[in-house]
Amino acid sequence: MWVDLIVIGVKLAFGLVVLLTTVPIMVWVERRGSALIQDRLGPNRVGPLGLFQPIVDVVKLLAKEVITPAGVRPLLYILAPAIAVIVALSTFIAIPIGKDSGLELFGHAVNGFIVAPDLNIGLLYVFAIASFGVYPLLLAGWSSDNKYALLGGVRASAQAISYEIAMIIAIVGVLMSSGTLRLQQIVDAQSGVWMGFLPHWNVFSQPIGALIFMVAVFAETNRLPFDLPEADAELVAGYHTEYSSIRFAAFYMSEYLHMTVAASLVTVLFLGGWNLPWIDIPFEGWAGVLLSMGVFGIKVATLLWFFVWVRWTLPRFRYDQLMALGWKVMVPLAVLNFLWVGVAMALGYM
Amino acid sequence: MVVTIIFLVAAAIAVVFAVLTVVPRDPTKNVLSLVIMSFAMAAVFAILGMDFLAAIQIIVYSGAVLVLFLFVIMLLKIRRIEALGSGRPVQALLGALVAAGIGGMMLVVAGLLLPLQGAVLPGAVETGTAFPIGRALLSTHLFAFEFITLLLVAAIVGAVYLGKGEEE
Amino acid sequence: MIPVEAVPIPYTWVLALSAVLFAVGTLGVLLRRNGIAIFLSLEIMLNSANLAFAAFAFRFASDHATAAAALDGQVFIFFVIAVAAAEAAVGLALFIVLFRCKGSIDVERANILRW
Amino acid sequence: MLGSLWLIPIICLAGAVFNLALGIVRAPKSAVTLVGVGSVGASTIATYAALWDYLHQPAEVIVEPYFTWISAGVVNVNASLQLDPLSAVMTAFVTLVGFLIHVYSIGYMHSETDAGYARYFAYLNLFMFSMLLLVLGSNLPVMFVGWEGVGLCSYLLIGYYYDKEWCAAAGKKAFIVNRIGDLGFLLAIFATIAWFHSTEFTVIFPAAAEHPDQFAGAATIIGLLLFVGAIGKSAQIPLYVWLPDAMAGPTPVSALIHAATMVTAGVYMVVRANVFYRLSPTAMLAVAIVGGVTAIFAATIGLVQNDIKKVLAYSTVSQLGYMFLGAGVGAFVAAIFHVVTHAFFKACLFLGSGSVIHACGGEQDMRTMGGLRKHMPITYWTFLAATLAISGIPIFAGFFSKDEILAKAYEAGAANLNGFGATYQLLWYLGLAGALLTAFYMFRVVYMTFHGSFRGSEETERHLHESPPSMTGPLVILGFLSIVGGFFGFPGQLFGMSGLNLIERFLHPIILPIAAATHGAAHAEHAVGLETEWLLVAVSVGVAVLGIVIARRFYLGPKAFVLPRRLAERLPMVHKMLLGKYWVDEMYHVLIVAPVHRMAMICWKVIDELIIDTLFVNGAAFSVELTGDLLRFTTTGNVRNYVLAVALAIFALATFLW
Repeated sequence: MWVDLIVIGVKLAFGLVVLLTTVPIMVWVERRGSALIQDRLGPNRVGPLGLFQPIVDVVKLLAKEVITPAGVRPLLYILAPAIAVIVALSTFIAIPIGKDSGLELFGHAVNGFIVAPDLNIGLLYVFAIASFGVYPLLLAGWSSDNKYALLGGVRASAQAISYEIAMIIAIVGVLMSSGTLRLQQIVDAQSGVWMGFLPHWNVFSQPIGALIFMVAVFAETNRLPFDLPEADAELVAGYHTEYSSIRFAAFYMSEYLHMTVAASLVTVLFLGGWNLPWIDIPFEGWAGVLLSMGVFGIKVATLLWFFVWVRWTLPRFRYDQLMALGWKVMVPLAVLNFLWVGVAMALGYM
Repeated sequence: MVVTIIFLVAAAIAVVFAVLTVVPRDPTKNVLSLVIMSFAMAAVFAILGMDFLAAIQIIVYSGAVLVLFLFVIMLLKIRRIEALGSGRPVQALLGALVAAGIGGMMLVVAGLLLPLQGAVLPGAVETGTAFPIGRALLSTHLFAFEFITLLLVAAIVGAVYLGKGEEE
Repeated sequence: MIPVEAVPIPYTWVLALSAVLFAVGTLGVLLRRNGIAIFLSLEIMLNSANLAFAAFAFRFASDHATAAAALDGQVFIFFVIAVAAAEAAVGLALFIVLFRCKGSIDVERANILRW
Repeated sequence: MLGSLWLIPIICLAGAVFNLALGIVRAPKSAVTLVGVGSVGASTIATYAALWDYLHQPAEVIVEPYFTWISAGVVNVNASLQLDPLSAVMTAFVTLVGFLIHVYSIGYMHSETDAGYARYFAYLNLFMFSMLLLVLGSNLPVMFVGWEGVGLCSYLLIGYYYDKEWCAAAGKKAFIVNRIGDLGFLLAIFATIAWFHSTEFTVIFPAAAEHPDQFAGAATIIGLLLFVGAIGKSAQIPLYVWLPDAMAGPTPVSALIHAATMVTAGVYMVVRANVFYRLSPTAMLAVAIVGGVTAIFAATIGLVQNDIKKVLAYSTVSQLGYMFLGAGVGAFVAAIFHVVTHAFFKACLFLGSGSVIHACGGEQDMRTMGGLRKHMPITYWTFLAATLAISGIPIFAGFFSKDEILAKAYEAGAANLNGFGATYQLLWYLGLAGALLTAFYMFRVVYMTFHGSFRGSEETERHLHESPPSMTGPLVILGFLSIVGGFFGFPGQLFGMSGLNLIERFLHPIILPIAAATHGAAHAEHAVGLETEWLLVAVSVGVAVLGIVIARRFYLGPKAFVLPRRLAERLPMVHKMLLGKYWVDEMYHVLIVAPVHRMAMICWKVIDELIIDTLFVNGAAFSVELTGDLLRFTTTGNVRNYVLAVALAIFALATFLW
């Protein structure tokens, strides 16, 4: 009993650390990456290659005065950034970041560092929590008593709900081909080879679904080209205009946490998780677990770089274009993917 | 024991936040209270072994319906609403009495059912996961399932039409 | 997840919770004037009804003979949730229209359909 | 043709439908003539073909069921036709006379509009269909359909000139008076079903004949009810009033429907149901009394009428009375025989009168006629032949039939039939008096119309002409039949050769033998000696000649019209009474029409307008309105009130169901 709790606590701590560590790294990658793309240097004074820059930033943000503007709704104003971080962290606990190969520690199953390893409704859980991601935006916008913030919040909610539909329909294809909601089994279903020469990853068998999911993920995480809730050219800073100090830091952090979770999810659902292309490895023992986590990490890192790359490459959509894309292009395409998977399954290709 | 405590906590949260949904005069708080109540409901579902419904409850209620509520509140800029029971006192008094009456009646029914069966110790019938429910939806309840889709389409069309307004 | 076999909760507790929630919801529907608040109270009532379904589904799940009924109960909850979603969409659209016409969503202001 | 008897009426129905369509498209008269006359002609040919077959096969009764019409409980009514001696005789003369009158109509109606012409022939064809259904039907309901059909056609054709109000009124009168009789017929059908569980002739009559004791009461009731129907259709006292008014229709219609065929349907029915009457002395006596009284009653009215068609109408009523007298004394064959001969000579008379009216430009008053003999010889001679026939002059058709009826009436009295001998004796005297009057008024018509000098305007005199061949042709044929038609029923027994009476022999099978003689109402055959019979012949001929002589005295020669005028002055009351037709119409108006009218007014004003309309209908509406006025205050328009009401209702319901 107690050991169980300790194990769970350790795993939670591990996940927290891993996740939180990605944030400063991502900040650095983003800044250096944008500099690279824009043909400039970027942060380079603090530490080698400016590697310590994020740490300095964090210190700065924590040390600043916490300003609560007049006219805000205090409870909601304070709750909003907290919820943002909580949601991002909660989502992550169900995502398998490595193979669960029956490892034991002190006579207890540790399930490969996954907190809730075998949730029978795993995918639904992830989406249930992720669907909460819109609340902090809305609440921040509303409680700030600022028209830019409000507009950002309203945009965020409409955008999130619209793209969630296409995203979930795209997921249905994955669910059909793997026949389960358990994320580990979804990954396992992607091992091996498809059509004789392609890795059996969903990104190959359901390219449309993968594309839609990716686009929807951009929209859900409010990243360019869909960062309309923030849209600094129009709305100053969108929903977090009135935030400063650690509360702003929380929003800032949650954005990168969301990105990481989203990248992990794409990896699990479409990129075959920890499966290597063309190579079947049993991933047994501690070494296997670590290897699987390594493979998973590489894929996630690649995706994160892709996020950065896209952000500094594409311009922002107009709001009506965003909605038109979401409802008139994404949803029909998602249904098309759904149909394709159904037909392919019926014909035995999947 | 642990489960019972969790259940009681969830129930208490549900009741408290249901009241908080009804009473406060700030609509945003009302909605957020309902979000939390909805979470408590999901917890109760999960305790009762209905995992699928727990997830659906959160996805649909918290993730979509209540976001819509918030959205509308922000769109209409409703900052403050009237106090509970304002208006005609007769309406308020009768309403409170009837609500109490109906609730009391249901409670009495629950109390009457209590001696019939004590603590339920369910067998190993797994009904709460996605698989059996999906099977039931697409076999026994197929017609209702398809009909619900029709209803949703109608609701979408209706909402779009209403929201579009008069301007052409 | 908590294993199904070890839930030592009488289903009447769930029923009682449902009753309390229903009373609260009814109170809100009857005493509120603001359309959205009424709607929220209505959602509480729907949830309480779902809970009653869940209570009996839980009770019937204890027996193989009545497992089908337990499943039916859960399917019904699913349908109620779907209907609630549809209702929310249309209802909120209606309130937006009402707001456009009256400048308020106080349901007592929408009373021109009378004798 | 046997086996497809249905063709006989159906051809006529098809003709009617076709003619209606032709009338709608305003087809020319030639097409209507072709269809209208052609269909009846085809039907006539079919009839005679069927009769030919019938006479060359052994069966006496042929029933052809086509389909089940009504099936309810024990009652099973087939749509079926029947050919037996009685219907054979009826069909034969109906189609023949009908065809002749159709031909006659071509000439008589040629001045109508195209649509009116088509309508006329459509109705006439429909009448033929109904009449044939009536006589061919093998059970009471099918017969009833024909019965109602001829009634309908009678109504339609009497009101043919519907733009004249008195014509329409006459049509309505005929229809309504007939309804009274039809009710009797309908009740008779129900009574038959109640007693016999069947309406087939081939079932009920043998059943009654075999068990006379069992069905004696039924026979009385059914017989009387059927006779009520016959009274209406055949214009007997007290329902005869419609027939004189029915002369408002075109003259060929009067000839066909109101003289030759339809009005004899009652006689046909009574003869058809002879078993019942022979089982029931009461019913038989009722038939005899009504017939005998009607015969003399109508004849007296006919004495003073000046309208040529009215005279003929009352004559028809009178002759129908003779037929019923015959049936009433048990001379059923004689009654049918008189139906046939009467059809010939009365059709001839009517058509002749039509020819006269045609020549006089529509004038019907005999006082403005006279001397037409030289203008229209064919009409005159045929009319004279028919008049001699109706008067009962030997060798002419009417002599044989009427004389036989009178002889049978005398026999009934002498043989004390059913114990009512004195009554029958009285009826014979009445019949004899009627014969005298018949001869008188018929020759009055002849003398006033064809002899003397013309008394109308010169304009009319210049237009006097003989009718076209389409009219004179039928006249000649019918006149010939009026002369020779009687030989079918030559009274051979007078010469000891009863085999010569063809019609008696042919129709004998329809007089079913009654099993036990307990109700021995059989006709009093050979109750009187041969000498007495000869004496009766002599008496009736003498009476007829006397009538002719008186008429000659009254209406011919230099002193014409003087004697009758003096007689009228001498007996003003009697003359007025006859001229006023005994004021029967006025009496009916006071006794029946006016009270019914007043009752209808009460029903309309008090029951309908006050009680139903005001109190019930408007009252109900008002109470609903009032309730609504009060209840609408609950419609506050406030949703919260509604929700509260719903919640309260739920609470109340839950409490109630606790």
